[in-house]
Amino acid sequence: MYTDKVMDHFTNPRNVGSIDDANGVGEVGNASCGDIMKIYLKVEDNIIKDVKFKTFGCGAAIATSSMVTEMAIGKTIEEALELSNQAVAEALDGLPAKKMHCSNLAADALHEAIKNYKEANG
Amino acid sequence: MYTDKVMDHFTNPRNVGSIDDANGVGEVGNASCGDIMKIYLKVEDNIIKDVKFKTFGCGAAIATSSMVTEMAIGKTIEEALELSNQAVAEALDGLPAKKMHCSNLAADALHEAIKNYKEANG
Amino acid sequence: MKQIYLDYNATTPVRPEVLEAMLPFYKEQFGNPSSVHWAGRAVAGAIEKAREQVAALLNASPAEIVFVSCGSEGDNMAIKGTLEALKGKGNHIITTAVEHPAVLETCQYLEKNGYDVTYLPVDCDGRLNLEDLEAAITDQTVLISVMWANNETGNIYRIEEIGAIAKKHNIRFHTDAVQAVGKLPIDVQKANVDLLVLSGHKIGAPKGVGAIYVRRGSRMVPLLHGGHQERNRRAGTQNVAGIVGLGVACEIAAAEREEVYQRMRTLRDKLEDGLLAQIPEIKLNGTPDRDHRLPNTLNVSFAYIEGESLLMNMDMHGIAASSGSACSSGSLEPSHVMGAMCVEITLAHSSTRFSLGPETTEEEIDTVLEVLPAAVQRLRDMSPLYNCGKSSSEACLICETVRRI
Amino acid sequence: MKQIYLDYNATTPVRPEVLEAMLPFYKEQFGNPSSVHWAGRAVAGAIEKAREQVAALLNASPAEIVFVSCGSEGDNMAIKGTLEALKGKGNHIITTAVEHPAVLETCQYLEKNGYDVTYLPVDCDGRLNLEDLEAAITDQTVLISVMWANNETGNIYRIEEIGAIAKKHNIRFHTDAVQAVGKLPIDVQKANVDLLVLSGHKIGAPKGVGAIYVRRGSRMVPLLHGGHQERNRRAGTQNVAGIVGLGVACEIAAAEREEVYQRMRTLRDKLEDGLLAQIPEIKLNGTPDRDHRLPNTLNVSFAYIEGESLLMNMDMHGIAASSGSACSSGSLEPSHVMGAMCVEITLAHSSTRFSLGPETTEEEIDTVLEVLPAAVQRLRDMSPLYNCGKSSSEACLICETVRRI
Ligand SMILES: Cc1ncc(COP(=O)(O)O)c(C=O)c1O
Ligand SMILES: Cc1ncc(COP(=O)(O)O)c(C=O)c1O
Repeated sequence: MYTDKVMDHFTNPRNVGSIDDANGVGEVGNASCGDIMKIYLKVEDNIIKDVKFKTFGCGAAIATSSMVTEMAIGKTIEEALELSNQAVAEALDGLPAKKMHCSNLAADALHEAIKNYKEANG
Repeated sequence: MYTDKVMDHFTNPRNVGSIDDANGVGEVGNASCGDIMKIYLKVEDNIIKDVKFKTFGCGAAIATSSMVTEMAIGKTIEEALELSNQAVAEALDGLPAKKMHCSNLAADALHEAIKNYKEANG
Repeated sequence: MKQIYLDYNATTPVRPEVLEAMLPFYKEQFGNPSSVHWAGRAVAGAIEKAREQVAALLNASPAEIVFVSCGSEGDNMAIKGTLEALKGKGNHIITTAVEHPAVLETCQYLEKNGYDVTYLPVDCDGRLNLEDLEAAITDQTVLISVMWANNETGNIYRIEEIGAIAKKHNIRFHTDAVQAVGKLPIDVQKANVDLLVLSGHKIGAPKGVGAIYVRRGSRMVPLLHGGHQERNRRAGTQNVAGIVGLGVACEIAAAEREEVYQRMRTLRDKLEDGLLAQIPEIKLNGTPDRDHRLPNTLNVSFAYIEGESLLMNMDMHGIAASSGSACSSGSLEPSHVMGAMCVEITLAHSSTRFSLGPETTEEEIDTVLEVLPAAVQRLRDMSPLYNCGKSSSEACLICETVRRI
Repeated sequence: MKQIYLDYNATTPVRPEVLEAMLPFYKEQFGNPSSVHWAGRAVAGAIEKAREQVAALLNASPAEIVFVSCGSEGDNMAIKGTLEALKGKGNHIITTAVEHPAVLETCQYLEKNGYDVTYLPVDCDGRLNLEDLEAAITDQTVLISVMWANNETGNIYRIEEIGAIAKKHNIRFHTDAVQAVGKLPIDVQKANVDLLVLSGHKIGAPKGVGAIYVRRGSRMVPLLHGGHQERNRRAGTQNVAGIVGLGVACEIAAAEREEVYQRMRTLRDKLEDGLLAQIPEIKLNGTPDRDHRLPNTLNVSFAYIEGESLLMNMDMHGIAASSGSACSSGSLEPSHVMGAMCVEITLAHSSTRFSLGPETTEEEIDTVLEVLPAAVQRLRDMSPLYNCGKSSSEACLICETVRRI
């Protein structure tokens, strides 16, 4: 069902955890879908210096969260805002069709975190 | 599906044929059922001296015809009239349920032949 | 005694390659394909592979294949499911008088539930007149169901032309291709078929599995409600081993069909020519044009004798065939196909089908040609209908009765 | 890595004795049981023997057993067939909120077609109140359908008492016994059941075969129309090998059931006690009274984590189990059974079912008890819900949102 890349990110998720002095935090998903993602950002000079995630959800939700943190790190805010859920799924060599809707929200969580950062620091 | 006795009578049917100087002939069945039986009798001194059959029909029809000739031979007219289809089926160790209706008419054919004999000679 | 199996239209042995492919799915790979874990994953891929193999044989796409448990389920599902989905659009079905009971009795059931059904007649050779078909179409017609090939006579129907008619009138087209698949080239695109049913045990896969092709976009109400299997189109844990077997059987059919057609056809023609030459008063049932009959099927009636007793006689020689007689069908009526072809009733009771398979040998056909004439004669000599009327010693009431029917 | 299969409620491996009994029917004994000749005769007897074996396990008579392709088909056939046969007598069905989708979705389909359905609620432990059941009966009620045991929780329902109620009110009673057969003693006479469904692949027979007990005299409209198989109750060439396998599996179940019950129960109790002792914030789903739960089933929710990811984590250790999470079911909703028991939504997504089988060993249970605590902790450490609110550095909006649902 899952690609090797998904399994790799599920088995060894990158950047799990929270950032105590995060300056942007974003949450998406809801409990009835069974997927909740939370992204913590540390932005310095408009660049994402650190990013961590916590996820309640299925394998795909954990893998996309992990992948989005890898993709976001080092990017400028503007570059990160261009990251789409679709791009995350592609970076994982695809997701099962039924996972595209509920579990592929990691980029949304990242965007929420950036929005939160901008509101506080804009 | 068929008992060994049925198979025996089907494989080696007794008394097949017609009797040229028969003094009683009976026919039963009809083409739409797929079973037609014809019994020829040679009656002497009220006793069935010879009996032959011709049958168009399935294995059960042929076996019951054969069996009824064996059972009838040597019997008096009165005894032969007491032979029932049921008795023929039992003598064959039974018939499949779906064969009881259409294919188990040999005793009826015998009775028809006796009736025909009586009409001509009564 | 050597056993000679000439009843491939009834069922076929499972091909060794098919059985071999199935076995792991009873043992190590026993998982439920809906499961997330190793046991499920090992199996889900196998089903999708089989779906591709079936689709390839029909020139369909895998998403259009739904696995079911048999041809009869496929026919029931196609017909009932389509009519229910199209409720409100019309209540008229067109089918033929020679369909398999899985179609006919489904239609009869629907008639009791408010649908109108036209059963197209066939001619004495079992052929359909497509003008009749087109004339039967009304603005209420929502489904045409015509089999690709008939199981009793082997007659092949003009599916491409019927598909074109259905398309022209924008009517859903279902074909029972249970006897055609594996024997004839099948192309659902070319034939404009919307729904096509096949059955595993007719093509070297096991009993208990079949498939239905459902053209993308053809809405159908499921026959089995419940789980999410088969994309919500057929509930129930999938028969994994059977499905894998069906896939392999389809792959083999795709590879070997043309060669097998020639081989079976040559042997069938030999049998047909031999029987017709050797046995007097024999009638061919079905179209005499052999190009429009399945390459493996021969149906003949031997006058004056009844089919089941001939089958039993052949059986004594190890030969397995089948008959349209009432006695061998489990019903009280002889074959409705013979009836539709206006075959005289005693000849209908005598109709005998020989159906060959890829494993049939010339030696087997030779044996049949050797055995049959005597077997037929033996039963004729027992028959009150034979030579009846030629003997002057008695009035032949029966013969007259019979002939009148 | 050793594979540990704890998903017997999803499907079971085929027992070696069962497979052995099946194999001849793919090879020499491949005939169609409806055929008159040697190839058919060899097979018809085997089906009738299997019918006796199934009947014996249920204390039914062989004529009351109809072979079908799976449990889902059995449930669809029992419910739809009964209602259609009783049309005019009433249009009300009573069932429960915790039935398998094969029953629930069939009932939902019928609701769209003019039937009224009462879905009886269950309490937090999944138990049914029989007073509710009796109170729901109206003069329109024609069918009660209550499962013998629930597939997710293992809860056993009071079938004998329900049978008595149904009998008292002269209402037809159907029970989905797919999970009960083979694990519990079944007696259709004692339980006053009219219709009972079982499925082969849950008891060591292959996928693709099941059976339905139809009490003599219970009229039913067939779901599959067509051939005369199964005494006109189910058309389609029979899945001979599968049926033979089901017969043998039933015979084995009759012989071994009591011993297997004890063995599975001991191991399940060990697993249950061990998990509840070792892992904090864990919830048992189903009745705590172990005598009223299947001996092999344990369903628990681990707070803060989602079920599919736990399954995948266990899978990394070779452990196969299943989950009521939306993600593992193929739907978007978590298990309706958890919903009916008012399990809080995140706990429903986390529900995890371990189901043991006759082949389960103590060593396997020990491994699970070793692996699980760390696997759960690993996912909890990743979860935004875990320890949320205990950290003072941020407002915990999510937790509140979740708890409100
Ligand atoms: C309680 C219950 N009913 C019905 C079914 C359906 O059985 P099958 O998968 O054989 O269609 C299952 C199994 O999935 C079940 O657990
Ligand atoms: C033309 C045709 N349709 C349908 C069927 C039914 O197939 P099955 O026996 O797999 O249900 C058969 C075979 O009996 C057939 O020959």
